[in-house]
Amino acid sequence: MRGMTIIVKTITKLLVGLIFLYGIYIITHGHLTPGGGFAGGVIISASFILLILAFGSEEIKERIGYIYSSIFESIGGLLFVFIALFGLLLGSYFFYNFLPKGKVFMLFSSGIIPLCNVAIGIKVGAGLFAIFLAIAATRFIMKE
Amino acid sequence: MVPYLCCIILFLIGIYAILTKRNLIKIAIGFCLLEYAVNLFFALIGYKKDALAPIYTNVSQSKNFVDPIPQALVLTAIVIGLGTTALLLSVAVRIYEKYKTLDIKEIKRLKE
Amino acid sequence: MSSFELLIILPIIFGFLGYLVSFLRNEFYFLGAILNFHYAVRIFFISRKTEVIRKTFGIFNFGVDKLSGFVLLFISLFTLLILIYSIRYLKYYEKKKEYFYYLLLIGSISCGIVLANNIITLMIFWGILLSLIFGFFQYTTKNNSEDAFIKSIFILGLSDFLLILGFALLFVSYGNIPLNLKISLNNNLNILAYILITIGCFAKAGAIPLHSWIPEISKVMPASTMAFIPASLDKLLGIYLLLKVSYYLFDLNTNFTLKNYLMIVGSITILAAVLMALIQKEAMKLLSFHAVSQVGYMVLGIGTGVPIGVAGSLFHMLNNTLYKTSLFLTTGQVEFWTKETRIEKLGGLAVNMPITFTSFLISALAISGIPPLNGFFSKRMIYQGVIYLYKEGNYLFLLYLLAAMFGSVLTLASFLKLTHSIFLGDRPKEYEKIKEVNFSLWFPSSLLAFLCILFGILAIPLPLKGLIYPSLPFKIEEIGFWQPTLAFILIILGIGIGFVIYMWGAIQKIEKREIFIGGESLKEEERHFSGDQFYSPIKEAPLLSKGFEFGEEGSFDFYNYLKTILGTISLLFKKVIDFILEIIYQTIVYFSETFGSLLRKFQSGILSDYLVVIFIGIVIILLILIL
Amino acid sequence: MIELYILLIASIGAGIVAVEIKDLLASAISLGIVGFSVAIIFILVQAPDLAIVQIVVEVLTVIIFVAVILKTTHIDTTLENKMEVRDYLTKGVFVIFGIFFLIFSISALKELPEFGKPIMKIASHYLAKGFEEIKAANQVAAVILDFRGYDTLGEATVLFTSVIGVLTILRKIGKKK
Repeated sequence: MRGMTIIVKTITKLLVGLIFLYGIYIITHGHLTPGGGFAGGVIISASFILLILAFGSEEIKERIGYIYSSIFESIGGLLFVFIALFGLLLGSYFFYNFLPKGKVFMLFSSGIIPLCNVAIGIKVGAGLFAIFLAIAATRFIMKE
Repeated sequence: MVPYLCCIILFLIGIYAILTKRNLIKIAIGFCLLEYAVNLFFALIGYKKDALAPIYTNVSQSKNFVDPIPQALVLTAIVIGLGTTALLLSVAVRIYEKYKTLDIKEIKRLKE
Repeated sequence: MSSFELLIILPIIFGFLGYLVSFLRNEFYFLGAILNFHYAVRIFFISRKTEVIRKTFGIFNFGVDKLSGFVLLFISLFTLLILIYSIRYLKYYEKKKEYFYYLLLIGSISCGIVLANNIITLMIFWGILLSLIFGFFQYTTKNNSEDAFIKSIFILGLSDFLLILGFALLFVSYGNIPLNLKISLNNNLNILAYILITIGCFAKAGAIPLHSWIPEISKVMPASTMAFIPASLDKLLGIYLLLKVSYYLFDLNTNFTLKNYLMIVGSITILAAVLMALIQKEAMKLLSFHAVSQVGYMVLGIGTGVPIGVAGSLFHMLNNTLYKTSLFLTTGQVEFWTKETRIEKLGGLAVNMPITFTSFLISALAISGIPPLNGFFSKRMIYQGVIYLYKEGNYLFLLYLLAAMFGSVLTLASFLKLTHSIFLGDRPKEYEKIKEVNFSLWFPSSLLAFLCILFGILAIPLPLKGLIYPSLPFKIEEIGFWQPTLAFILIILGIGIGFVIYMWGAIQKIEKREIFIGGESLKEEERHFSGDQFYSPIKEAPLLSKGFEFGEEGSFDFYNYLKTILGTISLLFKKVIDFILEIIYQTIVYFSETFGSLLRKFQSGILSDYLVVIFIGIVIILLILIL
Repeated sequence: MIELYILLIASIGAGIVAVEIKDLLASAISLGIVGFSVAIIFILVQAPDLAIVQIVVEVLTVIIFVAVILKTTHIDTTLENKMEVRDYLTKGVFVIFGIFFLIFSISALKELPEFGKPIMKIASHYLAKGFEEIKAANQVAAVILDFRGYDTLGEATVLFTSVIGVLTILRKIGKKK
């Protein structure tokens, strides 16, 4: 995939870290402010997509991207399930909120919700990025 | 009731696209419209007049919130809608690669 | 264990032992038959003294009254005699092991039938007997006998099915009733059941039109089988059951039409069978037609409903088993040496086999109704019964009487032919060295012939007062005047005078001349004159010839008609069902093709078409929800 | 709430355009208009979580659509074709269905509580408990991840499956090269 003009590249260089950070913020503060795992994950994937769109990519990199994004998606999904299973192990039921609840409006509060948000954020971000890679980077074998 | 009816009209537009359009991408657009209509409908159901978003803040002590449950349901549905649309489009891409067209009748003809 | 079970079980056990142990086989079989006979005699004497004895085993109920005791005795006697006869007669027969076992089984099961005292027992034993008879036929038939075998199985099976159906009808309406209720025959169900049962009895005894299996199997079965199954056992059982059903289970006197039905069947049987017998050229077949003909007398006698007629019928059944068995056995003795039953090939054997000839002659005279032998007496009683119908106002009696008397005359005629052809006349050269048969062969037939004479001369004191009259449920009044002993003395006197005249003639020298025919002298061997052409003019008589033609072709054979009808029906059904199936098939094909092509149009592979179908469905659902 | 109605009508118009326009790129953009209108409506109905997700997802959707359209073709040639009987049939069925659906939904919507006045029977319970027991400020997050964790797990599975589907369908080409 070809890259874009230098203006776009420059702006992207400036913005992409902020977008990524914003995504992380949305994820980690999911239980306090609007947003959460889903929103943050989509924002993170958007930052990566922005990179790819602005700078273009080569096939090898895309393949590596495939692999990593699939791995991360799997990690996110497994993490989510493991958190739920820990509830089953420590407490009594699946998705038991086993961590101490803490105080309201603090970052470390409300038990497992931030952890779940992180897991879902990883999963959604990696998954959507993989989808984008797959669709945007597909090359046709034109048959005559 | 008027906002609900608008949702339903949006829904019907999606169905119209799915039913009568012969282009695969148009059909995908129809599916997207359906999804939006349903999401919107859910969000509107949960709306409460003069209420706040269901988020407690340090500032206001108000407890007059809109219904959080439809929002929770829709939140996941939006992301999934993207996934399913992507799946649909990937199928369309594959079909275009093979038949060089997105017209479903043409595809049918070529298949035979 | 009372003698009831022993009577039935012991022959089975001993037969099985004989079947297993090869070196004592004949002894075991003989022992079984002897024990059976022994217990039968005991039961007979018990039944004479006491009124009725009953025994119940579950649903089975056995009982003996005077009638069944008497029949039981003779069944055992015949089993024993036939066993003695066939041990020698079938010495070289391959399957004699099974043959004797089946013989004993049939004897004991027949005893069971006679002892049966309720419907279920009778039905079960009758069914067992049927299957045993099938087995028996299977082991006795010679080669190339599938047709006869199938025919007999078909007729017996079908009629026994009808009989059991009749009993089943009774069972449904009355329950498991004993056989001595005297139910009156005036509702349709009872009449139907009665007719069904009589059909079974007719086939067993061999009345027209269910007789045709007897002549058919006579061609392929050994003489001992013929003497056992159609001649003695089936007559005893069939007529016993008919009598039992007519006067114990039902009361025939309550239905005038059914009486006539029985008498018409009897008369036709007498005449038709004897006419057929007249023209036969094969000894066994001729005898088997007589076996059919004599049944007619018994059915006629039972049908009269007059005490003397019924008694005569019972007596005739007894006599018939005696002389008919004897006739079959003696013919079998002849066949034993000559290997021949076609009467044109036989002749002049009286000199070689005097004992056989004597037995045969006595039996033949008895069957023809020559006084003072037993056949005459029983026929006379039946005539009396028929004549008595006049008093009841049944003017058809004249026809019945005519048929019975004419049948008797024709019987005599046909036996003249048979006796002449086998024992008298010229003897073919190859039979000159034939000797008399063994003791075990001639003993049964001679005993039976002796009984014929005994029952003839001492008819009133011995068989009638001793056996027949006590067996029947009504009081018998003698009609007319007949002194058998006196008649015997007179006849002996007549024979003496005749002998004197014969001797007078024999003293004179007989002139022997050469025989000329057409100007040429015949040689010794050409002079053999067979009796097979006797009565051939009858065959060509203008009215009868057609009948005989039909008879020979099997037109009077119920079986053939049934076979044809069934074949036609099956063909028809095949065609009709084929046609219907074809139509149904075509319709289904048409509809499925139409529907399929319609569906194929929807199966376009285009998304919107499927969605159209789905949305039409949704519209329908919405309609239902709205309305 | 006049904005709400304007946005709804705008989204309906954009939807019609998206469906009917010949240029597929334009229809993808129109779809984007619908999506963003929906996002703004989410803000209006006090659903900021949804709005955030909807905006970002809409961006991604448009990107994916554009990517696909660029890879295939951007003219909808099917619109030029003559109408066949089948098309009339489908349109007729749609009209019938639409009428029935409208009638049915109107009669069904009458049963619903009036717009802006939800019953919130379970929601009040959740709202109370989510703050006091789970100590979560964002009640939507509390509902998603605590009260209704199972739902979220299921939806995550669906997403996972669709991602796997996309990868499987499209990866084969890369392998062939």
